[in-house]
Amino acid sequence: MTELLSFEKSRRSASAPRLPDAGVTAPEASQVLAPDQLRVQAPGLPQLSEPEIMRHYSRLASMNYSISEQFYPLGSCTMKYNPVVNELAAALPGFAGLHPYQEEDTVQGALELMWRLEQALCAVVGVDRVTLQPAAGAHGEWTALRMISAYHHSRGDNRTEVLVPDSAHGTNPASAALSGFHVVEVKSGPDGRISLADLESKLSPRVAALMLTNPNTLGLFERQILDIAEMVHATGAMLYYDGANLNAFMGICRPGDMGFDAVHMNLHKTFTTPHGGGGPGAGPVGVKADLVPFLPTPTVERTNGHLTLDFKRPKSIGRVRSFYGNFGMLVRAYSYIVAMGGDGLTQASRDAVLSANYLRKQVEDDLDMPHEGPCMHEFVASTQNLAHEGVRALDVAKALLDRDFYAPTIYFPLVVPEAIMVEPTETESKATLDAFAAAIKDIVAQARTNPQDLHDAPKKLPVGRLDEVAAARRINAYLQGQSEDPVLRWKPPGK
Amino acid sequence: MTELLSFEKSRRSASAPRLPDAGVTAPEASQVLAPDQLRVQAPGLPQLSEPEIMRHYSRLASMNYSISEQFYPLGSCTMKYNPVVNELAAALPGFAGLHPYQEEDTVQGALELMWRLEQALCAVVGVDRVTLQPAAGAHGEWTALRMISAYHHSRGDNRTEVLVPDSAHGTNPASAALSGFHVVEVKSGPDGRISLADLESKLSPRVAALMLTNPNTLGLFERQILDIAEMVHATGAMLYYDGANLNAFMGICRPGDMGFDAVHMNLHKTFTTPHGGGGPGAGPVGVKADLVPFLPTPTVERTNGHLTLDFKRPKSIGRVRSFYGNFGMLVRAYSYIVAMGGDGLTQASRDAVLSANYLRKQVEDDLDMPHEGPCMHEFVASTQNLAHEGVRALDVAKALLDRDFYAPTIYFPLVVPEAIMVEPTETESKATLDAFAAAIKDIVAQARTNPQDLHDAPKKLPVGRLDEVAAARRINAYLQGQSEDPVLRWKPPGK
Amino acid sequence: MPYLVHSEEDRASMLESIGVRSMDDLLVDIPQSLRLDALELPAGLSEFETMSQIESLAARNRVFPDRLTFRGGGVYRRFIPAAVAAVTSKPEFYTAYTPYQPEASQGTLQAIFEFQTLIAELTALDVANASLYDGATAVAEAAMMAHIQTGRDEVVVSGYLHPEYVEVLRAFCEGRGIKVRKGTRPGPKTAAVIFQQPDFLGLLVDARALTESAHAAGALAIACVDPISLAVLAPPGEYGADIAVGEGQQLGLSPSYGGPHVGFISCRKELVRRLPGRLVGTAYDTQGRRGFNLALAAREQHIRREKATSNICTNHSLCALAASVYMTYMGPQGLRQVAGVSFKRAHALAGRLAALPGWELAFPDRPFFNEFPMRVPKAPAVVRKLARKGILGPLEMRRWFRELNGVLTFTCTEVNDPRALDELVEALQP
Amino acid sequence: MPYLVHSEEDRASMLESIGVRSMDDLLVDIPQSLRLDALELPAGLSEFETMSQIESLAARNRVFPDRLTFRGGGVYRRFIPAAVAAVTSKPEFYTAYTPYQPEASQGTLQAIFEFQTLIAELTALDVANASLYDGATAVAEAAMMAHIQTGRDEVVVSGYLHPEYVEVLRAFCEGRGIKVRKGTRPGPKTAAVIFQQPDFLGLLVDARALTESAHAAGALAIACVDPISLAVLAPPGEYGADIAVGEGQQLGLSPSYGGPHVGFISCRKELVRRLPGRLVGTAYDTQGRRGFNLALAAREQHIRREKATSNICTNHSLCALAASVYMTYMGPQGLRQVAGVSFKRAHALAGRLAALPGWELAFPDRPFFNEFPMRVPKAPAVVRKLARKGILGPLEMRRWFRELNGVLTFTCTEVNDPRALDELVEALQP
Ligand SMILES: Cc1ncc(COP(=O)(O)O)c(C=O)c1O
Ligand SMILES: Cc1ncc(COP(=O)(O)O)c(C=O)c1O
Repeated sequence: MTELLSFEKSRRSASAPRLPDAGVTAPEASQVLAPDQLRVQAPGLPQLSEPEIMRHYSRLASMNYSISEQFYPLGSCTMKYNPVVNELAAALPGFAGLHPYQEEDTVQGALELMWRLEQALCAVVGVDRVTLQPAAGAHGEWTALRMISAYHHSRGDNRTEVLVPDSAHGTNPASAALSGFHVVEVKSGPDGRISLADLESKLSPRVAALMLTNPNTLGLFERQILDIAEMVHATGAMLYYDGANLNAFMGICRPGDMGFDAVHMNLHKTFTTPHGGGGPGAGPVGVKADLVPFLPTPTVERTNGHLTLDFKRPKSIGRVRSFYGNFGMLVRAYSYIVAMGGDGLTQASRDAVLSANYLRKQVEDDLDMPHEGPCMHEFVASTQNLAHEGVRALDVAKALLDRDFYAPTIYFPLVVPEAIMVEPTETESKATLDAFAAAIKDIVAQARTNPQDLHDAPKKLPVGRLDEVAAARRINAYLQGQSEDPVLRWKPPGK
Repeated sequence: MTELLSFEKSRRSASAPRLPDAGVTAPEASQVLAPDQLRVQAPGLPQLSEPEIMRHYSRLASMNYSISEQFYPLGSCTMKYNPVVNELAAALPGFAGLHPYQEEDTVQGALELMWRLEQALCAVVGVDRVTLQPAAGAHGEWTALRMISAYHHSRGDNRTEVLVPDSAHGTNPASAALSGFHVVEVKSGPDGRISLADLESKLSPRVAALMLTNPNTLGLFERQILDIAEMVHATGAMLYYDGANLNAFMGICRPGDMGFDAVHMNLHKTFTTPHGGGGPGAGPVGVKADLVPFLPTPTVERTNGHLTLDFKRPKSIGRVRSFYGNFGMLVRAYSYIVAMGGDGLTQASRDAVLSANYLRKQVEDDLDMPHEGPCMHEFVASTQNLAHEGVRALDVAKALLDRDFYAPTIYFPLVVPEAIMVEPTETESKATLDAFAAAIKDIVAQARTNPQDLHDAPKKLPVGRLDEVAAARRINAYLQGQSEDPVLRWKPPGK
Repeated sequence: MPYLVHSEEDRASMLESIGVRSMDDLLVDIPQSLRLDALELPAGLSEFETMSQIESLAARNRVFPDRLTFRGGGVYRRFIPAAVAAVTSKPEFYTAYTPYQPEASQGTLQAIFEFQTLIAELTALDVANASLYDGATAVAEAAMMAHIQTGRDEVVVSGYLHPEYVEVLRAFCEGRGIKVRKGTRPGPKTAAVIFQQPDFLGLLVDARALTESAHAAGALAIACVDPISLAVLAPPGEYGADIAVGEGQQLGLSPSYGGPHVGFISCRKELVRRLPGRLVGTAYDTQGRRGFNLALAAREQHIRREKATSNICTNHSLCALAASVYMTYMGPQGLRQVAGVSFKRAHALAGRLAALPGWELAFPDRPFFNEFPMRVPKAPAVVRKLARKGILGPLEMRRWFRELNGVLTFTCTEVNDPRALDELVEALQP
Repeated sequence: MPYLVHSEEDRASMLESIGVRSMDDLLVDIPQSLRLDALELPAGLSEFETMSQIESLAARNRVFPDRLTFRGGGVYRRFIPAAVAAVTSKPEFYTAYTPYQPEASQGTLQAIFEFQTLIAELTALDVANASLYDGATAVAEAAMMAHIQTGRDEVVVSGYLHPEYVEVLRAFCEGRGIKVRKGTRPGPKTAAVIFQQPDFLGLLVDARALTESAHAAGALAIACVDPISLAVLAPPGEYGADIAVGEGQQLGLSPSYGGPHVGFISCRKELVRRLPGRLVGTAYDTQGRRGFNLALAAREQHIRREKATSNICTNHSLCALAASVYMTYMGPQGLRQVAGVSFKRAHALAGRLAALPGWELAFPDRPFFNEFPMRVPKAPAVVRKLARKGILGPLEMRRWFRELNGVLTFTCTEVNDPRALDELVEALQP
């Protein structure tokens, strides 16, 4: 199955959609505005009929793997089942139809929902308050670092460095840099945990914060988290929790109790809001009391059952986005939490850990396991055992696609060569895990007998492996004026 | 891609869905009812979690071809685009939430919609009134024949035969028989139209009605329809219109004007209500004044803008189903008619005819065309030109599936050997028609060079050709007690 | 124009390819005298205006909240899991046709096969078909089966079968020349005894005795059943009925002013060849892969024409799909819970209503499931009074049965929470 | 429990396979002192109860009908074709992740590639990215681009840029140590001049002059634009702006109390390597088939870490998809019609409002598009009065700008039918 671009199907003479007429007497824009205010050339949008458009997007949709149809063991991404009822909740006219500048007395239900969600998230991660404003995890990281920065400044403490483990997700150093910090890397030890010695050596009064994921991106719990917290706090720095892996221990333990001062959560991971092929997500940030004054404005406040938005927060870092966050995603996450309850969330994390360990066990003889278990909600394997056959993590990933599975995260974290990072989540059945393990065994067997076949994978998909190097060259050529093909967009032929 | 049955995935220990508790004090059924009123063995429904269920059905869905993704040129079925807005209309709580026994003053909007739809359908087919009650085309046929029967009876005229052309759809004779009539077949002439001579010879005072499709199932307009009508009416019989092919001439001409006394319409064909993989549809029947007294009860009446249901119709044939018809489908059809308007419906039919003739032209050198054109909204070709290569209509159909097209209707109408009945509809683009024609050419070329490949088609689908003969044998064996496999349902192994 | 694809240029080039000058050249077979100038309907509207118009019609209806709906009579408000619409709104399901090409329709076919199995399990009979239009036509089709099977020309309707089902049964039987008789005693001409369990009033009948009396007379027993009740009540297969039919609206379909809903039918092995409509079975390809396909087509109109078991072609597949999702979501325990909650609440309510001054159970000796008849003073006023308080009250039986003047039937399901029962009872205080 | 899959038996057998006795054996790495007894949240609810609870929250909000909503300020009610939700509600789109495996993500990738092209066409610039969170962060990201490109540490905000965008810009700039200055005159330290067209009050600015002044100072010109207006107004590319950004909510997204919406950004070729976030480009497989893939990843956090152009990872892909469907549905003519109707109705309304006693256009000499500021007596009372009549009235500018006391901005779009304008004007009669 292939599908032309909408632009390629467009016909100039196609009729425009029926739309209402103005029905009032008033001049046209062209009669009122100065000519240089007016558009000269009409935008080259495609011209297609509704049946063609729907067919187009339906066919595109069928070219995707998604958790609706495939096991999607993408490590660090928590691709769990997205309950359909959440979608109905967010689409209720009483939510979807609200203008963000409506008067507060007309949006009490929305504010109540936000307030309750904040309470629930506080309970899950063990913090004092939560801002729901950030749009995604990275945005939350940066928001938290802005608060940490403001906190230190408010104490006249000018700290310039942020520590980030070498196993950290790329957004951590990027967020730190965007927040004006100098990034210092902390090494992992052979057990896959942060090296306390290295941490010790990097801590100093210049350090504003240590950013930590726990379980870390290897799926391993930082056993010495209490010691780490003590060391960090002792230098006056703060401890930041990258909550991408929160699915590992809801109801089992809490970042707040571990000593984290600020915590972001990915509602699009742990709390089942759909990932949408790349967002929208939501990245609320929870903080302990010390950081509360610095929360973005507005916060939601509740007095005698009446809800208000508090814009008067003199120490606030200000706004990190317009309005109040990705409200529609907040509704979905709230709906999930209500349905699961405390008992359900706890069992979800327990099952996530159980599934990861089970699957790890099923494939431990087939792939390298660079670190000892038990793991938490995900594990990182390596295909180095197949290096001899010339088979790489990429080959295994592509071979999985041909077997009707999405691929695990590969080549991340950077500390494991040929990494394969598998996160099964609690919403995949044992039968599915068994089928996946069987596919891995099959692929490993094939690596021994017919590695070329793996290099040729995938074969059953709309396209085979794409030549990224050639693509980069073509972009270069365009950017340097040596080619007319913009690569990054369509252009009518000969334009 | 394959998918186990829900029953095969079921696990006895899977937890039940959360549901509300009774919250009242009252006895259990088992405490109140006599033991022999109670179920002994729990029904063997599958036990699965919500994520498994959603995955299951999503995977099943992706095994279907459908007009949302494929050209679906299924002759006689009018598989045109189903507007998404129709679905929203039918789902409005103001419609979907209505109980059929609500008091009339609480359902004025629903009754108004039915009344307006009736008016619109009257205008399209040229009749005096329409009943919206029948659930599908066949149901409409039978309803109409019941009315025709009642009409003759009311005149003391006991007519026992219904004439049906040999090219007619199977539902026509079946409906006639179900209505108590003896079916007499009328032959088609060499031009694909009904043979007037044969008709003449079959007409008699025993004949209650002639059932006719126009354009007929060969896609050809019965040129002599006015003569036919005169002949039929002269014998006191009535003329019944099978409206499956109404998409050929909305706004161009009308069955009522041709002399038809009763007309069924398939809202799931001409009026874009989705076919649902086999319904629900809606098969309203329009009638001329003579038949109005016999309409099913209730009818919708409008006086001074107030709408009522009229149950007091002494000559009525009674009810043909519960309540008032497939109301949800009526909403969809009404929504389509409002959006299209008279101008739009007319253009739709013109485009349907244009597309059929265009596509016919594109493939006329590749397949046999047993009848001369022009055709109306569909055409019937034959693969007899490939008989020499041993290639049959079935092979061509299966080869089309491998080329990402659904297959045309095959082996119908029965009067054309190796029939391939193609109905492109007005909602397929010229580009799609061209691609389909190219596929036909490709298949015909392959028939000449490599017919075996066509016999092996389809190869790209979840299953290849299924052995129907063996399946029938297995059913026989079960029904005769020679096998435990019921074939027509799943049974736990060893049960 | 909405939903049309061709541009004027496309049209011109297509005409040219065909080799004609204008559309009229393609319409030559239509006698000139029949040609219309224009279709007399308003001009088309934009989607926005279309939807506004339809919304304004919807706004002219009054929708009662689920929890305050106590009216049944064949259509019930129940909790519908979000999963149901999420499945049935998949275009791959709802925009496909009847699965004539099995290789490209395995999704629909497997779903129907599962539906058949679910219904067979629920009714404890051997085989079920792919669906029928509704409960009423299902009763009628079952009668046709019995007529063909036994060669007899009479059906006996026993007790309070849904009055609309009776009407439809009469219409079908009239065509075939079958007599419909009300009564309890089948005779030598009787093809079938038809009864509803629970009956239209919500009361339980003695299904076992009725079945036995039918069999004693050489007739078939046709049970028209409430599918939810079968989680608790003895299913037709357990008391020996030959055919089970029913209305599936409660299995995940909205009331929708009466349709589309779905009829179901299942039967004993011996009657399978008499079944109306589609049947799906397993079949295998040359590689031995299991697939699903339409089966026993020799019963059907497209093969047998006037000798078919029924004229049905398009059935209610998508509604059957909804019912399958519903039943699969519920599972045996969930269905039992739904049935149990409905039963208990109905009985709790009945007790409280019977305590109202002048109110009493109309048939105090008859057990019921989740719908029950009360005999009350000033019945029409009761309904009006409740409507004023936002409650869709009970159904007046007088409309159909003169002998039931003053009798109202109330229904309870899992959507009528305890507080809703309180509100109902409060609203009825004198 | 809802959404959980394992049965107790499954759990036991999995533990056994792993070779441990209990879950606790898998949680050994967690210090005992950290282990919770229980999560302090209410117990879970059934779907039915969950939805009831959420519906009761929704019912505590007041939703004004589209046609009677005259409030804008960055979020607008517009006709959203049904096609939009029909596409975005496809699970194949909404339950996929960022397309890391291109072969199994061609649907998402091609859709993004089309979005990029649509935005580039609309803004008349060379390249657009895959989406950003919203209009506010898009402005801020553009400022970061200018800062990196020019090496300068100041941005100048000219005129009435949306006040919330300014706040977000400040927060971003503070991190990077960039100064945000309000004014019109860029200096030698100025990295960019940022302006909004039409501005927050709805008025047109002299985008051409602002762009030229930026360029004259060696700074970039960043235009924050209303995408619908670009069907009629000169697009950034036509007046020489370097970067266009904006909020895409009007392209098919519901207001949803402010989000999720979608930010867009496009730029001249020369700046492409500075773009934040995802970019999709064409690429070919060994058989020469065209496909789509993430491109120029060397700008991004997962490759460049602290040296990335931005920290963005998850963006607003599904909202971008909605916008693509919207723009594709509209096409150039449809978009022009929508823009034209909005323009005309706003001007008709402005004329009628200006005739009210004491009312006047706040800036009578400034042209506007479909949002406009009126200076009125007793502004707060106006809003309250309209609310009482079911109308979501204008926005009070005083909230953000002291100098605009008594100024209200009104918005008109194609959803405010002429009768709705009448109702508004009638409601305002003294
Ligand atoms: C460990 C980790 N941190 C941070 C992020 C960034 O989150 P987001 O993509 O929501 O910005 C991710 C997501 O991929 C992650 O896996
Ligand atoms: C010519 C013709 N007549 C009648 C019918 C029966 O219509 P339905 O399937 O709606 O019962 C059909 C549908 O296939 C048909 O094509």
